[in-house]
Amino acid sequence: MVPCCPARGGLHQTDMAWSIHTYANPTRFMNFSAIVLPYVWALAGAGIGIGLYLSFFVAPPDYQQGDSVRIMFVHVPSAWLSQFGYGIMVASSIVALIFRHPLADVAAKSAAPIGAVFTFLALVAGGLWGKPMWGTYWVWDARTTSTLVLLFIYLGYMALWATIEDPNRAARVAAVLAIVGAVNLPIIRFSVDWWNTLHQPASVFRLDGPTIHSSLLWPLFVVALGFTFFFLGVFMVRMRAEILRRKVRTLQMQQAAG
Amino acid sequence: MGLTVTKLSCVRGERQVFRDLSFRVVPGEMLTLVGPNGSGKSSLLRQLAGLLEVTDGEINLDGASEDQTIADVVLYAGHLDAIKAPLSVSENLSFWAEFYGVSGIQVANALEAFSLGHLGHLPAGVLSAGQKRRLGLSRLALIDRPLWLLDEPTVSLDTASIAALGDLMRAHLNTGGSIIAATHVDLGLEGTRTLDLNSIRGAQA
Amino acid sequence: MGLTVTKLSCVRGERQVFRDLSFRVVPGEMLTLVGPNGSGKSSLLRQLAGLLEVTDGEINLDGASEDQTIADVVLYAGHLDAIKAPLSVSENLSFWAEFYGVSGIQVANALEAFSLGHLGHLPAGVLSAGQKRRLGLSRLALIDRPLWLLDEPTVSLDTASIAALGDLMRAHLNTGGSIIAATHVDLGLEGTRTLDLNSIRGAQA
Amino acid sequence: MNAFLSLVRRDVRLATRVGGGGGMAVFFFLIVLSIVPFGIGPDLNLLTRIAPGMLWVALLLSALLTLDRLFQADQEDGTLDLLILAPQPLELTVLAKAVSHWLTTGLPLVIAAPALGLMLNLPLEGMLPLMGAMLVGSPALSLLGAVGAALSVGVRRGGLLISLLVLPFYVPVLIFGVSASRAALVAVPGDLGGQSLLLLGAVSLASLVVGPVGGAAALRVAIK
Amino acid sequence: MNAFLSLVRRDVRLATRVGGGGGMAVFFFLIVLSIVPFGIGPDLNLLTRIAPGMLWVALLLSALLTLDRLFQADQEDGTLDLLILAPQPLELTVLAKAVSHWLTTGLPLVIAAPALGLMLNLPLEGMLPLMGAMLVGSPALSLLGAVGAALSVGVRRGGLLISLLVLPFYVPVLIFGVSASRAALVAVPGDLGGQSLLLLGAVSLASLVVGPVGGAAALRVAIK
Amino acid sequence: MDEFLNMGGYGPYIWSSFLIAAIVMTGLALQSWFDLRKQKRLVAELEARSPKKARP
Ligand code: HEM
Ligand SMILES: Nc1ncnc2c1ncn2[C@@H]1O[C@H](COP(=O)(O)OP(=O)(O)OP(=O)(O)O)[C@@H](O)[C@H]1O
Ligand SMILES: Nc1ncnc2c1ncn2[C@@H]1O[C@H](COP(=O)(O)OP(=O)(O)OP(=O)(O)O)[C@@H](O)[C@H]1O
Ligand SMILES: [Mg+2]
Ligand SMILES: [Mg+2]
Repeated sequence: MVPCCPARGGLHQTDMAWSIHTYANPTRFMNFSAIVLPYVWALAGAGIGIGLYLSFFVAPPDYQQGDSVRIMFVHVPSAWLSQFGYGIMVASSIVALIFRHPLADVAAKSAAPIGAVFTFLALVAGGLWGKPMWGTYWVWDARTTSTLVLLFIYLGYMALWATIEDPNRAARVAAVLAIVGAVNLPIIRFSVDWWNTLHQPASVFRLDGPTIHSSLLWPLFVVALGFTFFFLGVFMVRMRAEILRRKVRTLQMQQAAG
Repeated sequence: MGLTVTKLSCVRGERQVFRDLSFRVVPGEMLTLVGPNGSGKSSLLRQLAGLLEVTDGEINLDGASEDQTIADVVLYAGHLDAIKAPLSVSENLSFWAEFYGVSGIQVANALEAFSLGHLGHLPAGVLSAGQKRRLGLSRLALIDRPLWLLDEPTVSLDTASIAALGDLMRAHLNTGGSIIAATHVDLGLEGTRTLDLNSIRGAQA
Repeated sequence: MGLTVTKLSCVRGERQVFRDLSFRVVPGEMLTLVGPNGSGKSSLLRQLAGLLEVTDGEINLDGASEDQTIADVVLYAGHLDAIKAPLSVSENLSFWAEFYGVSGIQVANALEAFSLGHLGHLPAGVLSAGQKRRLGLSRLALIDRPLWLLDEPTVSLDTASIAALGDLMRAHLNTGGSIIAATHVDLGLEGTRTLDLNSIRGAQA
Repeated sequence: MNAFLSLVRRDVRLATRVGGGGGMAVFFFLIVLSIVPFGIGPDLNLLTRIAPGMLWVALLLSALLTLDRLFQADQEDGTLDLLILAPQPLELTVLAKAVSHWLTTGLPLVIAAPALGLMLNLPLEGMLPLMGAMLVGSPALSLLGAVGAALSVGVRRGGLLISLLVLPFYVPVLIFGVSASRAALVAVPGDLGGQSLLLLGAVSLASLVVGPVGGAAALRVAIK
Repeated sequence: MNAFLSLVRRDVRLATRVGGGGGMAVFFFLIVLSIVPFGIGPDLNLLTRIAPGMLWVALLLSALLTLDRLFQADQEDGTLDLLILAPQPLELTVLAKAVSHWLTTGLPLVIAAPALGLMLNLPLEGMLPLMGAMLVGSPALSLLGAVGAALSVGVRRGGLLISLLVLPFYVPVLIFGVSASRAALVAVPGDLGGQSLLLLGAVSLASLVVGPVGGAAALRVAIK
Repeated sequence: MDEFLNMGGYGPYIWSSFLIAAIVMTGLALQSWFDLRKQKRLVAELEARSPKKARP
């Protein structure tokens, strides 16, 4: 009986390790995502559809900005999701570096282009909003600048992935970049805020939270929810593609060796 | 310094190079890695040095104190010579002496071990292929580490230099050091064990 | 293609490497350059290829037509393999085929000459040292030039590849080609002449 | 010709594999352009005023940053020796290298210029002339750059050295290029834009000769 | 400490041997500065107005141009393996590389700044604050740059990639740097220059940690 | 209808922002989906070429 115990302990341990790996298991994820994806798409469609209806036919024009306020329904969810995407990237990168979670680097890589797209949309919609409101498509102020920098970090991150041949190496290196980038993000935002007050105090327009009327707030939340599900849907599709891409690589390599 | 390797595996670029490799090297012993091109000799040496990820398995130092890591006992000489062309021959070696905390007095001796003394003031960039290699190898005579990992050390060396290298290795083994060397040519050292990576691979297939 | 060298001298970095070197190589013949590190083997080969200035003396092609220069008859394989890591193995070789005006059909054969066929689509950067060398040497099987200049071609090669290289060289000699090769190891080719650069230097000193 | 094209193809492929090819150049361009406002302040009027100049300076810099490896990479891995020994005249080889450099840096920037111009608030109707001027002028950057890259072959840390060698030769391109773009964008009276464009074309044509011939000569000297 | 100093000494010596060390950086700087007037036109008022920004942008660019080889050169010749295996902690090694990078690019530019400022018609009394700001801010460029250089080790044509990775992180340095210099030079009311200088110092201090730690982490994962 | 499209004079800005968002988001979704399909096809091809050469 006695020699059995350590062996059991050992077994138990490997059991646990194994169970961690099963949830992280790409095959499990493939199965899980195949089931969930249709619902995610449906929720995304519903959210965006209803949100669009609400934002065009229910939400009133803003008393100051008139109808132009409707750009908010593209701009603000995109801006939120641009940061949400970076959050996912950083979290996955940490997990990838520390726990060697097999799915984590796939997740980090897949989140980047989506985050970049939403950053881009936030910039474009903001610019289109800026023309009627500020009289110009682009100003160099706090939010715009920090959002632009975020886009650059996304682009740098994607460039790093694209440049390094071996996916395992690319994953580790890119994870370091994502994490270092996260350290800098608040600094960038803070600094730019400060910078703005020096050079462009007049032209900056800001609509503070409380001034958004609930008749605008509601549709905004619905659209944002729809966008979020859209994000998740694309995210899963990209992860699936990425997992398969690695399988392809492995198969090619094996056939080369064999 | 001894070394025990247990069930070591190596995956590079998603391809399994070798698997379940186990061996021991005791102090005063030399292990020669042989095998055809691509069998994983260089990869194994880099894993041992901690310069390449260990996919699976373990590498343990025998008789190392608690806080000693592999980096503290190993001297690695790879395919590349780690030489800066614009610096002179002796400046190159002096830097490594300082960086590894060796007294600068040793530099001249180390150069002499590979008959490079008279070239000391030349910029390393003008050395011939074999002279560069010798300059790289002279670190072996400079830095005192119990475990040497050598990747094809004889490449480009002439006969005299191969003999000099042989002497150096013999002396190292005699003082209780150990050596793991990958090579396609016979180094002429007596009493070395050979590990054929190809047979390992054969076993795995 | 034959080659006559008359009173060739080489000065590198203001230092005389060799002087008054004269020799002939006739078609079908191989000349092996030997000598200790730094005796000027690589320098001589680069001079013959036209890649290094000739300080003094002459290099003449025997039996070349008027408008043929050395660059038209020579195939040079130096210390470096001229391989692009991001391109695949066969892309690397295909490029040289196109650039030297060789039909692309030959590429597969050339790869097979050094048993690289199964690695064709791998990026060349993941090759081992010896595999890289073999890819570099496979140009010898690809491009048809009468005069080969080889600088330590066997470096990093395993036994099988050395044999393959030997076969290739033998075939080249049999079809009337000539070879000048610098090496520290015996290639096992019968009937080759040896030029010891050290004795030349000795004579000069 | 086949050899020429195969070299162009290989270099473009290499650039695409390692650096995403033209995409990387456009990214860099974008970043330089957007970093300038951080430097000189967010005054949009000022930015618009100096925009054509900035576009050209950024074009220059991204050409410079990539010139570094044009021959250096080939020299370090032994490819250069074989390129020199090949049947194709060295002048054509240099031309092929310059062409592939242009295809992966100059051309993408020309294509991306309108988008970047918008960021700088340039008027829409000036975009086509701007692109024209960049299209005519940018080949000169690659061709002249090839001479500098060839001269500094074998010198480590060539990056800065090349800049020093090449920048003086870039000055005419810059002057005519900016003046051609500015005339189109800011509507200078008179026909100065057309004249600058002609001069720019002349510079490009001249460098079509100077680049390959000078580059080949420089390589022959540098390698020995 | 000895190992640290010997690495700094070696790298500075290498830079001096191959590229004339700081001299090259100053030359480059000079050329960039003199090319800008060609780009934006010879309006002296305008030039003076954007001078502090230009000085900073040029400082950034010359840091970027040299970052490329920071670890790459060591990796290509096998030195990096030995640096990693040496007894000195890798963080200190990265710090030493960053320090020598700064000594050969940042510091010479700081020293040369007054001369360059004069070229741009900057007022004399602003020179000292300008130098102060550059002195405080430029180390951050080398330190943050080291992370980018480490990340792109082993990637050929790393030059552009490093720019992409590093430039976003340079933005705060640039903003505070320019604002600190401008406050000193153009005499903005209030104590804002001092505040910018403080923030610039904070960024430099932060990168004193981020640089070595991030750089070492990046090297460890990049080498394997 | 015209009034709706006009959006109080802000029509062009509003519609182009929504349009760009629609195009970019659809593009992203489609690109991701095409990529997924391509990878599926590649896996199928490769597995057909080496049947049951399962990874150890
Ligand atoms: C290109 C220009 C613009 C960019 C890059 C930009 C960026 C952003 C970002 C990143 C956010 C999210 C902030 C957060 O919650 O963390 C945001 C929110 C917001 N933006 Fe913009 N914006 C731009 C232009 C505009 C314009 C022109 C307006 C209105 C006239 C505007 C109105 C808003 C509003 C109302 C919010 C949500 C309220 C809030 O969370 O503070 N933005 N923008
Ligand atoms: N670039 C250079 N500049 C100046 N001198 C050089 C240069 N390259 C080589 N030399 C010198 O020329 C001499 C001959 O070098 P070479 O490379 O030809 O020798 P080798 O016989 O090939 O030696 P090895 O067997 O080591 O390859 C050496 O003394 C070397 O120092
Ligand atoms: N950076 C890399 N990425 C992916 N695979 C690699 C890499 N380097 C080497 N390999 C592969 O790993 C295998 C072993 O390579 P390694 O260099 O260890 O062989 P080796 O035994 O040293 O051969 P040689 O005798 O040619 O030096 C080879 O099949 C090679 O293709
Ligand atoms: Mg090897
Ligand atoms: Mg030699």
